[in-house]
Amino acid sequence: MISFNRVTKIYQKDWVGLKDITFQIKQGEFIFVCGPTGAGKSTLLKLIYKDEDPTEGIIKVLDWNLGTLRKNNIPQLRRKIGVIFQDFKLLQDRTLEENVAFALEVTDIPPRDLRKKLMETLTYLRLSHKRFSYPFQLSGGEQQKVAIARALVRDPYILLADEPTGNLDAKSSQEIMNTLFDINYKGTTVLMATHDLKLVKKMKKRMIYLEEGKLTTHN
Amino acid sequence: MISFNRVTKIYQKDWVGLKDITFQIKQGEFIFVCGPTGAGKSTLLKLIYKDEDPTEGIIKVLDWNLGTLRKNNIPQLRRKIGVIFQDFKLLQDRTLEENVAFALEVTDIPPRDLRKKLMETLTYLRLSHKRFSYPFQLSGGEQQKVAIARALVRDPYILLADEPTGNLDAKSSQEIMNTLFDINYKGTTVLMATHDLKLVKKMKKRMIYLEEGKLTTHN
Amino acid sequence: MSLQISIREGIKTITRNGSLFFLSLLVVSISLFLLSLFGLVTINLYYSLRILDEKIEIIAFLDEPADITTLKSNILKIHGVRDVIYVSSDQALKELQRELKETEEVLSIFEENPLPASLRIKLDADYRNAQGLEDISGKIMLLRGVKETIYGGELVDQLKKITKAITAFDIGLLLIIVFSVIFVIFQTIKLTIFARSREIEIMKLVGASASFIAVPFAFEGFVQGFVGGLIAFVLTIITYQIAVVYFFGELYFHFWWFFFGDIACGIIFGIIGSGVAVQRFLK
Amino acid sequence: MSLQISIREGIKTITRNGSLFFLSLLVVSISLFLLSLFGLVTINLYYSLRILDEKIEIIAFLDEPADITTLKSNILKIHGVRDVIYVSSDQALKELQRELKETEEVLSIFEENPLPASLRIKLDADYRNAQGLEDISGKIMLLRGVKETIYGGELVDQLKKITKAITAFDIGLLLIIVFSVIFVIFQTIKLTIFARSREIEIMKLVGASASFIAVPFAFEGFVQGFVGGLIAFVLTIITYQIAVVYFFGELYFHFWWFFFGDIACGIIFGIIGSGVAVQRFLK
Ligand SMILES: Nc1ncnc2c1ncn2[C@@H]1O[C@H](COP(=O)(O)OP(=O)(O)OP(=O)(O)O)[C@@H](O)[C@H]1O
Ligand SMILES: Nc1ncnc2c1ncn2[C@@H]1O[C@H](COP(=O)(O)OP(=O)(O)OP(=O)(O)O)[C@@H](O)[C@H]1O
Ligand SMILES: [Mg+2]
Ligand SMILES: [Mg+2]
Repeated sequence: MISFNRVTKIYQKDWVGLKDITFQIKQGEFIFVCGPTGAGKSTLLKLIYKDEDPTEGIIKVLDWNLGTLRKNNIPQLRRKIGVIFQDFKLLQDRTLEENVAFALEVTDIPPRDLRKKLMETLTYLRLSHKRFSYPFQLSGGEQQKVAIARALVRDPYILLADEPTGNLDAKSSQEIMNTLFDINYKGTTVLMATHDLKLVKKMKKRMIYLEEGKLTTHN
Repeated sequence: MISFNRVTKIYQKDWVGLKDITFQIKQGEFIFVCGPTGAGKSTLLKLIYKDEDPTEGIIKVLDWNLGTLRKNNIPQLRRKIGVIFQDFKLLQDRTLEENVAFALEVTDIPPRDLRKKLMETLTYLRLSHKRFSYPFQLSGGEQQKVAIARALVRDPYILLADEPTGNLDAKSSQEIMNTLFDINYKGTTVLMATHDLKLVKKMKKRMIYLEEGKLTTHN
Repeated sequence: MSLQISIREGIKTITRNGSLFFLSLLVVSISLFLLSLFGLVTINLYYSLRILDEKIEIIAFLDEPADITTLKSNILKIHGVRDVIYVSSDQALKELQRELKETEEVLSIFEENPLPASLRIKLDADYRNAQGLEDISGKIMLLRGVKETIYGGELVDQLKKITKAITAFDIGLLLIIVFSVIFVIFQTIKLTIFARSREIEIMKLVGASASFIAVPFAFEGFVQGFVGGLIAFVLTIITYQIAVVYFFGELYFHFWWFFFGDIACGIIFGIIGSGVAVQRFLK
Repeated sequence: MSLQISIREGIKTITRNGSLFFLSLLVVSISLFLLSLFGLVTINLYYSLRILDEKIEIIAFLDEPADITTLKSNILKIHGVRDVIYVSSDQALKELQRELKETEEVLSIFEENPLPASLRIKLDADYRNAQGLEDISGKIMLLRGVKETIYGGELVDQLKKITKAITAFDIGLLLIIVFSVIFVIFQTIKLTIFARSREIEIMKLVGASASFIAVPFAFEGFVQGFVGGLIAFVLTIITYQIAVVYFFGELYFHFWWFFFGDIACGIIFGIIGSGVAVQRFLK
């Protein structure tokens, strides 16, 4: 489903983002991407949704080879992937509801299904009461939940969650983790970047551990 | 040093941010502001640096009554306060170094002292190697560290830290916590908003616990 | 993506960034107004010059008893003559009286009408120059019944030169204004889209296709152009009215041409402008 | 805040948002160019009309033996007369020859110079109208040695009317263009600052005073105005040269006026524009 083959990412000024990374992920897996600050976790996820291109190596996602994927087809790739961005990336001039709906509108879903799915997701994440608020009117945790809702609402094939609980309290975090496991149980491949090693150990899932761009543990 | 007297903050559409909050903080104290997502932690901090005005009640910070503080004097208040914003609020078109230096430039510090203080802080937080990077070239954790550096560089009278370790790994978090205790030890009043109750319990410091805008525990 | 969604998104794009839309709408309106105003000036200049040009004629004074019908048909046979008008000596007097209205009494001192009958000979455009006038006038002089001819001569060529210079200069100015206006409109639209580049970036990351992003912006450009053109048209009409009432008494103005011209320019510039600008962020 | 820091910050503000700066710089340049160009047109129109106006004069033909000195001084005593120039019959012939250069032979057919000597009487501006001409001409006719006077009469008033209308219309147009240009420049600067409103917000939160934020923007406005004015000036010169070479042969143009005018307008609009725009975000 996702495969990295000797992938290296060098940023400007010879800064190494990722170095010689190789791994495979099968459909339906749940994988933690761990490592300290600046290890390359976000970089790894960005390569999967082709926000960045690798300097070397081959990346395959779903049925696409990202190196040869035409620019016009990138939206198709991204529609199959749900991303919870580390910095949320909410559209500032849209309400909570519009932000989540946007992820559905870019697909060709019929309007009625759109509303149903939207309501379902907002209710599930307990965001309905804030649905007409703009991002700047939301607390940090609420914004993070919107980012999560936007990624989940599309029932993606692959879910990339970059530090999805950094701004949430213990209870909400637990709920989100349960949600992720739930969606994974229903068949979605989940990659979750986190620095919360305690959580990872507790969960007993496969983990990719990065340190300064290099893959050190991979079980 | 900081006193809230029956402070209420109502946002648009009658949304209660804070309700009838009263407390005092003396110089040199270290206080945790806790509570679940949307409890009003950030709102409380915003009131202190006058980003928001209370709907009711009186807030006094340092020698100022914020209700009667003239608009022209707000910068003076803010220069005495260091804020680590929950969403970092870095200037996107400036390098890491420029972002941190900016906090010093707005004060009337002589250029030489400025450079010295700047270098000291960047080295201390281990950011020097990235000092010419722009925010978008930094990882989430690195950005958070820049936000921290910007708040610390001025040796503020009051430090408001809003979720300062949300994007940091355990080791970095510990370092930052030590830094905060350190600066507090040197005389700075520190308010830290967090949802990490475990951490708070471990530290045995005074805590303000908010729930749905109301102060529930305050020891 | 359905048209319905695009239009809804387009309307939202406008309302969301109201002040941005408003700012650039005003710039578009003012720019189009300048363009339209200069169009008005140019058209009127063109018409005035054409009227002037058409006034170039040869006047042939006639001997007292003349066979006007034969003379007319003979003159009409000359190559380059477009029309011949007979002005009797009475008519000539009346015309003079009309022109000099206020000094009517002056004429009453004449006991007898001193003006001879004449033929006014209108020429084809190609012959309205010194050479043409001279040639044709020479031919007319040879005809029986013609006492004398008068025409502008050198002066006509002088006039032609000035006319050409003014026209060329006006067209030059018009070109400069057209380019400036297009340029300003494009840059302004670019600026408004620039201000939303972060939003566009996010949309791309969420999987929006290029057209899904571009169409609402194009719609915004369309509305901006349409409304801007309308405002420009209204301003032009106001200026036209003021100019007519206070300065010229009469001006050439074609309501529908200007109406559709302004709006068409607005729409075309608006759509192309936002299309080009948004393209930059879609690469 | 020291001047040094402001200027450094100002320069950084420009380089950081290079494309934003560049976009609005071009708009400012083009707008100022239009303004300057129209200033050029207006000045030349004004000068042409003034020259036309100064050509209004009375010509007095003299009797053969006339006491020119006395006549001149008598005429100069008349209220409204500014200057009297004597044109001998020889001079008159030479002038005619110069004017008719190409048809020189025509004159050689005269055996004797048929032109009489004359005085050209220049009038004060107030008397350059039908009434003034008539009055003064009447007084001159009474003097000994004057055979006849000729002057424009009614035509002069006609000309005056047209002149006034054109001038008024031109000033109207100029006003419209001035307002449009100021408006466009202000809106454009507003847009560029709008695009950075988030940055301004953050600066305020970090404790920057209003002036600390505003001064670099004002500096940016200053540079934009200065460079924009310079570009506008260069474009104006180019247009001027083209107009001179291809159309008019000669045009009134004052290098330094336009140079300083363009730059001064640019700087003033730039500083005020950014000052006003940034103010909005500092409240
Ligand atoms: N666009 C970029 N240009 C240059 N360097 C970059 C860029 N993006 C990331 N980097 C660098 O690459 C390294 C890896 O960044 P990445 O964002 O992948 O870290 P991360 O593991 O997600 O860290 P965190 O836990 O702090 O989010 C960092 O040192 C960062 O500074
Ligand atoms: N500008 C605003 N307009 C309207 N409502 C707002 C605004 N800012 C905050 N709120 C609401 O006020 C409540 C408190 O927000 P606040 O940011 O203080 O929460 P918080 O305790 O910091 O939460 P978190 O841990 O998620 O950051 C939230 O429900 C939020 O939606
Ligand atoms: Mg990251
Ligand atoms: Mg908060």
